Amino acid sequence: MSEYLLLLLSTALVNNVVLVKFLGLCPFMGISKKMDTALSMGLATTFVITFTTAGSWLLEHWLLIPLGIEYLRILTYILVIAAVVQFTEMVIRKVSPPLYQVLGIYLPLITTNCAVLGLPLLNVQEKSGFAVSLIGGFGSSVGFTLVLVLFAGMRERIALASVPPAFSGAPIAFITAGILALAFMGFAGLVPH
Amino acid sequence: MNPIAHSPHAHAPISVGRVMALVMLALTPATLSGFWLYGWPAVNLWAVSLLAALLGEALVLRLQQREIKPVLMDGSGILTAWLLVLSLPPWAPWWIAVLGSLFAVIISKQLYGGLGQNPFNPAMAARVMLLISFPVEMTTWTAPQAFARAPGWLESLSITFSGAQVDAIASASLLGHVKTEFTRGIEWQQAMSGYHAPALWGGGAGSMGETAALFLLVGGLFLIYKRVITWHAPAAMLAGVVVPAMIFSAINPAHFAGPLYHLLSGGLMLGAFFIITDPVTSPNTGTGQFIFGLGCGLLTWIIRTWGGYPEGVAFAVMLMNAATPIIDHYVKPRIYGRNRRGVSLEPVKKES
Amino acid sequence: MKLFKLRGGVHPQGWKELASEREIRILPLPERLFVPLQQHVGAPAQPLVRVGEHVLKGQLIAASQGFISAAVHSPTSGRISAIGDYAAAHPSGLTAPTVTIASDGDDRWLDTDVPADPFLLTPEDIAARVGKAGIVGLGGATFPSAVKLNLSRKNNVHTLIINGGECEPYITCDDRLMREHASNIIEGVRLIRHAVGAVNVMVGIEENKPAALFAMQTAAAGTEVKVIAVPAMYPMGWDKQMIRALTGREVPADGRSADIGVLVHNVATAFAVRDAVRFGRPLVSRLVTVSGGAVAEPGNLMVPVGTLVETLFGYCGGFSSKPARLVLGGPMMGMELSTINVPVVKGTSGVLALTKGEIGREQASPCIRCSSCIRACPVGLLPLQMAAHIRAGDSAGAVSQGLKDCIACGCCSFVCPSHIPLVHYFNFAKGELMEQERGKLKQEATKKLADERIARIQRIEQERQAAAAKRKAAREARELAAKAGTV
Amino acid sequence: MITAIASLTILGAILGLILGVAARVFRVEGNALVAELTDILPGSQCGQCGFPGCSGAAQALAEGHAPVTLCPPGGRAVALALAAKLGVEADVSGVQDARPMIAEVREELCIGCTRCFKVCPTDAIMGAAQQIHSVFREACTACGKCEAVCPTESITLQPVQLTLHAWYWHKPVTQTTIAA
Repeated sequence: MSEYLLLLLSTALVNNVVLVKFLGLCPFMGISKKMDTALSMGLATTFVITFTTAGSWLLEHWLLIPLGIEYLRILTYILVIAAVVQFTEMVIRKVSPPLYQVLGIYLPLITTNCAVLGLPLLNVQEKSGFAVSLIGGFGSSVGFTLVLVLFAGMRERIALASVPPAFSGAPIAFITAGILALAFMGFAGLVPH
Repeated sequence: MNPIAHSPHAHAPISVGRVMALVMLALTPATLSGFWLYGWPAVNLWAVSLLAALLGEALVLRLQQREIKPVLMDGSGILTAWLLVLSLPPWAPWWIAVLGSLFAVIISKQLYGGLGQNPFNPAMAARVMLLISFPVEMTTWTAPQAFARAPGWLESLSITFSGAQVDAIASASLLGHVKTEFTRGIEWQQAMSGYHAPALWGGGAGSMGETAALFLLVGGLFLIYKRVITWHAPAAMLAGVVVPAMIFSAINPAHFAGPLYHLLSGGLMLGAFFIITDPVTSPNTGTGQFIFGLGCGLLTWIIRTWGGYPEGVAFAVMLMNAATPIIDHYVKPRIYGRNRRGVSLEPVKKES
Repeated sequence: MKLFKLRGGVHPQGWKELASEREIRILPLPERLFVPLQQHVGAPAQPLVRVGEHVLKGQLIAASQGFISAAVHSPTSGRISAIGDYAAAHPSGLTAPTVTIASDGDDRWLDTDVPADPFLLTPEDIAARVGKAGIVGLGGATFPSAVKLNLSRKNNVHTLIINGGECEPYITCDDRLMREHASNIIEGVRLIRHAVGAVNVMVGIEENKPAALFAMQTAAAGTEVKVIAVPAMYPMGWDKQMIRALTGREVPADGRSADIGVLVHNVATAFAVRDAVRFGRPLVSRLVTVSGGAVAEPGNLMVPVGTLVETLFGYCGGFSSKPARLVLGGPMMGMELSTINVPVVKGTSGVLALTKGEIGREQASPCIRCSSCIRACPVGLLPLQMAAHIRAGDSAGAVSQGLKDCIACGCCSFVCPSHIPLVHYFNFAKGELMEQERGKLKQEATKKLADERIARIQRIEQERQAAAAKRKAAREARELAAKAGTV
Repeated sequence: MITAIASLTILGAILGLILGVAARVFRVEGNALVAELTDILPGSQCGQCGFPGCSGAAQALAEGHAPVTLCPPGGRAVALALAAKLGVEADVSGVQDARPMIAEVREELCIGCTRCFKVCPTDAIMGAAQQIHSVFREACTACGKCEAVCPTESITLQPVQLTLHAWYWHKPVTQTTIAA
């Protein structure tokens, strides 16, 4: 049990998918202007990542390996991801049209969030079991949501600051992300491998 | 003719400059004790750091064609550099101080628009940057020695400016030593043999601001008395470290250090009274500051106990800085005539 | 009596000693009086007199129009010399419709209807008399008092609070009024109580006015009126703060004090109510404090409405030094005047001539988020956040932080170490939002008009087409018939 | 080879089936955006944006052919409302709120030709043939159509006089705003 807790902690904080592994930077920059939107995006991504890590593990072990067609891995993974994202999009459009408006292009773009494809591939590489894949995926996406919301909060504040014109907008956001990554290095070594 | 001024036409006798001056005054005893313990190299480092901060700020303002004088005069740049230098190894080479000061005032402050607009505490951001970029220079500590036995002024120049290796005892800070020993599986009693327990007036090796817990405490209480800061954040941060330390050392005294050790070592006192009380990067309300301080304390203790770095104050402060907007978002005062969620109260029906 | 906990607030230097020991003096009648038609919240009054007409003191010169409005009376006897725009007591320096009266020096009252015993009048009658007398809230809000009385009666108000929390620095007119006319005020209070049928009556007076407290307590002895000392702090005179201190209740943000069964009136209003009901005398003069470091002889003057501020300073010995700022009202919420040629109105509690040292404001510097303003705000707002949003051009964001609950008391600006004009930001944003609101209303109205016009044009077009079709059909039928006829 | 093709086909079919079902369950009714955008626009059909009336402009906005800053009479407020509705970032700094204007008739020049009366989109002009026209202040949107058709330049747009009621404080000027 404590091993899974540590795994959760490790994937969420110590090996944070955005700030340490530098995956999923596109939505991290794109959907972090408002805290509420960031939270919604984080939850949508959490949903997608958790489902795709589980789905792709099943695909890997029940289809690709038995049939010896591992070379189709990326193709099939993308298929699963695209389907889950489509599904999420439909649900959000139905349940919350304003959120659908606000997330806009970034909602279908969850498909191309490299964290979504990257995590199942990493799981394959590390030969993780089903539970580890699932918890790792969930932990990573929680980490993603956490930094997305933290970052959105800071950007809301920076939006009110009189940042020099040369740095306003994306540049100052990148600098902030960099300093935030420095702070996250404090978690280094917290979970022994 | 002057434009018509808006009310109020009266003002409390207070200004930003006065606030900054009070904070500097409160820092003075600890700084002087640091000077006394580490001698001329510490003085040099302090001076270089402040100078770099002022020049760096002036340069950036110049590039933006903004007025320089009022910004330099508000004292915030000096205070930042001062806090940074208190958290550096006192015999560190000059470029460490310069780099740190410039990073603090330029990247983590002026790029965000200057005073009041930076999300991260500039001094702590600079310290973390230095620690990660120059781990050797940042962890080479010098054992304190009375001013009299310390190197002379000329010799000190060579220590600060040309990185002369001195035969003065380079030693690990207590936090670093204990961490190494714990990692090797050595128990508390044994790890502490040959080391003094941390003292109120500062006995062990460390940065200038680490060693003088007593003076920092006095300075902090002075600020609370002067109403420059409130008790919420410092008390919460100390509690955030002491409470878990007490619980864990009671359960397993061999592998967890006690509360007093945590309280008196490292940058905790400096952090609790001078760093996390920085109004710019901490939450607005008393409750928010309490949560913020508690988070800083807990994270400090977690990083000290389980993390890869021996000291966690700077990281903890920065992580909680990042969480500050969210704390402010959720912790707000209740508005008159509304409930906590901002909904208007219900009219009351006539009773009699 | 147990008082309830308050929050926020500040303790500015009082400066009350400048005028608090000066007895009330009656200002000699000025030659000309400039009476604005709108001295209250609501719709402006409609003038009833013509230029050249002779009027008596207390004669109605402009009638209240609309539900929330107040009548205006002549403050002296004389001839109407002009009706038109005159400089208003307002920071904009704009003009307002004003009736100018040249005094005839007699100061002759109109014959009025005086009831034998005002306590035998019906509550409705008292409210009607208060309305007829043009009384408005004299604490500064200038809300028509009769409207408040009627609303309170309908809402079954059980508690009447009389506000003696004169918390603005310098201003001592209510203090002096309570010391010198305590029994008259108490009679006014009892008349108001009679008019609304309240059970509890409390007068809240700040504890820094012991003489006023003593006088009022003495006058109230043996009546149902309780006089209670409340802590001296700013803004104690904010009616909702007074309600919280005395009852522990808060007025709902979307409601008014009547919703919790409370009515609040100022002591000076109670005094005016007594004059109006007992003697039938409308509100034509008020007590004004003339003070400030630059005034030679500060004092408290009984002044006819419409007197120029200039006259007041002149009567108080002029300026002892060059004033850095002239303020109408108190220093915390009053407004700077660009000229002293503006008239005193019903809501004017004081005129101040301040020296630079008294103002103590410096150039604004950046906000350091010290949150002094949050601690000082009596409402529980986040002034620094709201100002940051407004500065970045996001007034709507400030509204979501509670801008509309701001009472512009000035506590935040007062304590700000960066000397940021926070309240100025808020009033700018409120004005901007009001303008947008007005624009939106107009847009909706014009959109409706445009839609109606389009519908009308379509209808006409349809009718025209229908008529054309009908004609065509008739013609074809005719042609057919003609064809058939030839065959 | 065959396994690969078969497995991909089957996988695709299954996922497609799931999505198909989901699309039915979570179906949303058509796009109400154009109607909502039309509601935001002033609705005086003045045509200053270059589109045929406000509904034309709304159509163009919904399809992304027009910037949210297209409406001069609407000014900043409308631009901001449109941006919020469309979920786009808008630079409204360039949009100056036009100084409020109103049409005024100079009676000595008016010949009572009723041309302005006919073009006014909000029926803000009163009058009949051979009578001097006048403007309903409340209804005038300052679209300028009347000014364009007036043969004698009798009707012109004039700035609205600032009243005590409409006045409000200017935005405070501080050092930081100067610098920014």
